[in-house]
Amino acid sequence: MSEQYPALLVIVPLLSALVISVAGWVNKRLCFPIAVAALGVAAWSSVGLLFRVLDEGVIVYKLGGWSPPMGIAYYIDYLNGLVLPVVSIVALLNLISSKKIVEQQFPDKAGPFYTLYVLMVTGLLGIVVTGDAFNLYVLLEIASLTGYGLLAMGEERAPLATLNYLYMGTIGACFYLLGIGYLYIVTGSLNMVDIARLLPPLYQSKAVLAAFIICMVGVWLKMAFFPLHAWLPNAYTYANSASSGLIAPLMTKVMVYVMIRLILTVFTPKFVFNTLAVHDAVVWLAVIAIVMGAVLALKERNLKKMLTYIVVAEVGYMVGGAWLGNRAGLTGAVLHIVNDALMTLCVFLVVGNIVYKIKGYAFGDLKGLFAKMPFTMGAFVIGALSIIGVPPTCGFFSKWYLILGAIQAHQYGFMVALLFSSLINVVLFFRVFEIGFYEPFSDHEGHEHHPAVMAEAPLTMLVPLYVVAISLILVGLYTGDIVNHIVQFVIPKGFM
Amino acid sequence: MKIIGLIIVVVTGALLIYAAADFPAWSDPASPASTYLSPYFIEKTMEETSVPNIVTAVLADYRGFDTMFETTVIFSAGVVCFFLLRISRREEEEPETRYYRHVLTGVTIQLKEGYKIPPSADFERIDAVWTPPDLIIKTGCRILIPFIQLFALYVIAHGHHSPGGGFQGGVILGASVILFAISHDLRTAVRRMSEKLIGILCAVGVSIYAGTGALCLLLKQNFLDYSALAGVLHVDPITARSHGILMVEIGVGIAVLATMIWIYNNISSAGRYRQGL
Amino acid sequence: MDIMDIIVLVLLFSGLFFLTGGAVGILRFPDFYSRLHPAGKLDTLGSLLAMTAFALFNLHHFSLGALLTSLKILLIVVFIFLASPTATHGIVDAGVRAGLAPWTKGQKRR
Amino acid sequence: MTDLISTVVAKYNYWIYITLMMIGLYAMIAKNNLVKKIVGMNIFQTAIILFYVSIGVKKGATIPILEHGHGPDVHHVVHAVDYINPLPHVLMLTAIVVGVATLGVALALAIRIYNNYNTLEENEILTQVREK
Repeated sequence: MSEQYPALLVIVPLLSALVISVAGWVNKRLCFPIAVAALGVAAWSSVGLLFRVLDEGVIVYKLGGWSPPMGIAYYIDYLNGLVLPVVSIVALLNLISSKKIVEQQFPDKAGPFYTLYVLMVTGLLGIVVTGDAFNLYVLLEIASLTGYGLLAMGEERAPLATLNYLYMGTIGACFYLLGIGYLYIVTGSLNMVDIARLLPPLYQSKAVLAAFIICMVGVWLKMAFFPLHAWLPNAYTYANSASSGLIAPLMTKVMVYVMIRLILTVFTPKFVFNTLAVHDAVVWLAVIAIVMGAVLALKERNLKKMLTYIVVAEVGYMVGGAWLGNRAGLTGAVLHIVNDALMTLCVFLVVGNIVYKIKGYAFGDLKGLFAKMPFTMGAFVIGALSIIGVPPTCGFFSKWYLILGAIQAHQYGFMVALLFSSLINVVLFFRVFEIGFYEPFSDHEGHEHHPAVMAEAPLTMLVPLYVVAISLILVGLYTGDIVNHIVQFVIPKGFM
Repeated sequence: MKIIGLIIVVVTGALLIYAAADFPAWSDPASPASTYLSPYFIEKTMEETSVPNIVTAVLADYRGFDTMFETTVIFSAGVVCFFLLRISRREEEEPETRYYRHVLTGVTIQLKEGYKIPPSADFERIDAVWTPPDLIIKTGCRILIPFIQLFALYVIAHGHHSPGGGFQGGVILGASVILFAISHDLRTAVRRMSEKLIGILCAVGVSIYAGTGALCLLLKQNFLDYSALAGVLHVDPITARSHGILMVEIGVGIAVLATMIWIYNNISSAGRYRQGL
Repeated sequence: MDIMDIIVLVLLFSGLFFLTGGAVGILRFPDFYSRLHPAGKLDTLGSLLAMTAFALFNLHHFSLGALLTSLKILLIVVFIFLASPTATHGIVDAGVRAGLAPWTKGQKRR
Repeated sequence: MTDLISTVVAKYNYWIYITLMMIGLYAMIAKNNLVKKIVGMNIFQTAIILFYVSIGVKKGATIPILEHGHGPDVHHVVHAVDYINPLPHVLMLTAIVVGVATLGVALALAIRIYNNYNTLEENEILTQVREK
């Protein structure tokens, strides 16, 4: 059975989504267990795949039995072998936590919600696993469309924010499609490995250059890289916490993965770093992204929105790391995909718990929260320390590699930006801690200060939160193993 | 905003025009796109899948995996529209005055809140703003709809030999039902084809596609490798591919049919399932 | 130039004449209802004539296949004859139900 | 000069798609009405479809449906030059479907917004948001 893991990984969630949608009409209580089982199978097969990749190297799975480039094939190498378990496990943990939120916020629509949730995870897993450039576009659209649906279900402003996201997302996806079209017109192929094989004689072609620029702009739009980030904060802030807990950790990270995949596999580092040689400019863009993300986060008086700006800054870390063009930088970027997915999940789960209990996430609502929800806030501290980059949490190690890469590439601006944003993160999170710890709890209505009563979130929300929080430390402790056994094989030969 | 837009447009347009300099000329038979993969498809399709319509064969077999997700895209659009717009039954069924019409006499009855008439053939529930459907439109559509549906089934079934297939046929089929909803009213259309039925049909359509693929998986071949169905269908592997394509096209047709109606119902009534926005 | 060609040309050009008239009418008439008038009538007649011309032209080299094709074209004619006026009527009906008042002399163009 | 003109004429499909695409992009960025933006988005997507379909065209070739007789004995020799490239058509079928799906979702969102604010003009909505 294990040779069918690549298919199962995507097919089981897809079929389960269909079953969930039928179950939504028959018996709503069945939806949640089916969703958990589906994502459980997906997580199981993704971990199985990772171990197979570690044993055997690159796995090729031919869909429909047609060999590439005629048909579509899956390629699982070290890069997506690492990203796949992260996507499926993050989605599974957030799913478990979302049960109570769905029951509280839209109990009637549990069926369509879980259908869309599982479909979105299908799309994300498919994006990561596929080896066909056009197939990636189709899956990207599945992930985006379901994402729009999930994000629009929230506060009053959510539909408008999501419509703006839809405009931007559609432009991004269309640009990607157009870039693939340009590659198709000059090579005649759609398979990533095949395109990379056919490209070298065409490196000087204007069409390939344009294809690269268009693809990159499209992907940057989707991942909210700084000047193109305008849709992200509102869309994530006003959504319900079950959806933002899925989309905030995964969507941007998966798009960073797509960017790295395009650089490494499709256009090859030789073209990107030697022929094109614009990486310095992109790193400077990343510097601006990090600084602006941090500064804009500083301005916010609202926990969830502050976190969304931190997401924008983190995207800058990863883009910058990938474009440094050396071994340490790329290692840092790949490692940061894993770490940032977990860190963002951790803090967004905390926000979900807070919203579930307090029904608000402005700074004013956080007063006395350490007394009221000690366990939630405990996990928040771990997540915050990881985002700041305090050892032994995992955030420290990826930042370490990024800084190392910056120094090797003589990109001191990037290094300074990383340190600056760490400092800003310290300010941001300690401000939250201060409000939560020292200011007494007060009701929305009355001003009378009464001793806070402990009112912790239910266990189904706390358990996933603690799994993530502990994994933050574990991933940090085992960073060396991850780098030695997986990440170092991601980096192509000839990289500095 | 207008100036920023203009600048972006000019820059992007300049980039695209710059890139077009290296493109092959229009309809150039020697362009890479026409010489790399397409000769293989054109020359081998008949031998390998026994489907004369190459587009259908590439769509549902060589790149069948894309098409499965394409169907899923439609399905998810339907679910999203339902998820966002449908007003939940609890909010909708709050005490309101109900209107019924006695079909034979055309008398309208107004019932105070809480009362209802059990479903019967004599009475139909109507909206407060109900007006009788126009006779000309009703008759015109009644004549046309059967032919439209017949044509749609032809398009689905003849996808192998002529332009057509599941998507096109499904859309025409869906359009015929939407035409019915326009010519009468939404309540009548929903009574003929209930929301639950549509919702389940959407999922069933996509499941036929994915299920065919999964069946191949169970028969010890790769996902969507229809030649695995040869043993089940008692034909040779190449004909099995042709039959497999027909199966998935039917699945696509059902999914598209149901989703089109679902999206129309939700959008045209803003999720209230009554007439008008 | 035999008699068939002349009939085809006459039909085609009269069809085009009516279609052009319809297009001018849509642009020139003052309001919603009156604009639908040329759209419904002239376009239907114009496409009927043009389609009939196609069907006849197709019969030039007479064979069973050509006859079938011509019959298919005539089926399209029947379809347009049914659908186009019904659709126009439906649009007008929707306008009346939505409460749009018709244009009267002396008012501004809408 | 004649060189330039012949290049321009030989690649006219690209100029058309670029123009259409830029019209769509401009509408998406600069228009104030949300539905006009959606219309712009559709033009944008259609331009890309036009681009892909125009790649598939081959001079002197016909649609990619093979002529075939009935029965197993009839075999025609198929030459690749006689039929146009089928792949862009397949890809664009997918892109059209994606476009329709996106349009549906966008309209659903626009209806939600209209229900909330009673207008579709973006600046009016933003004023309402600020007032709250």
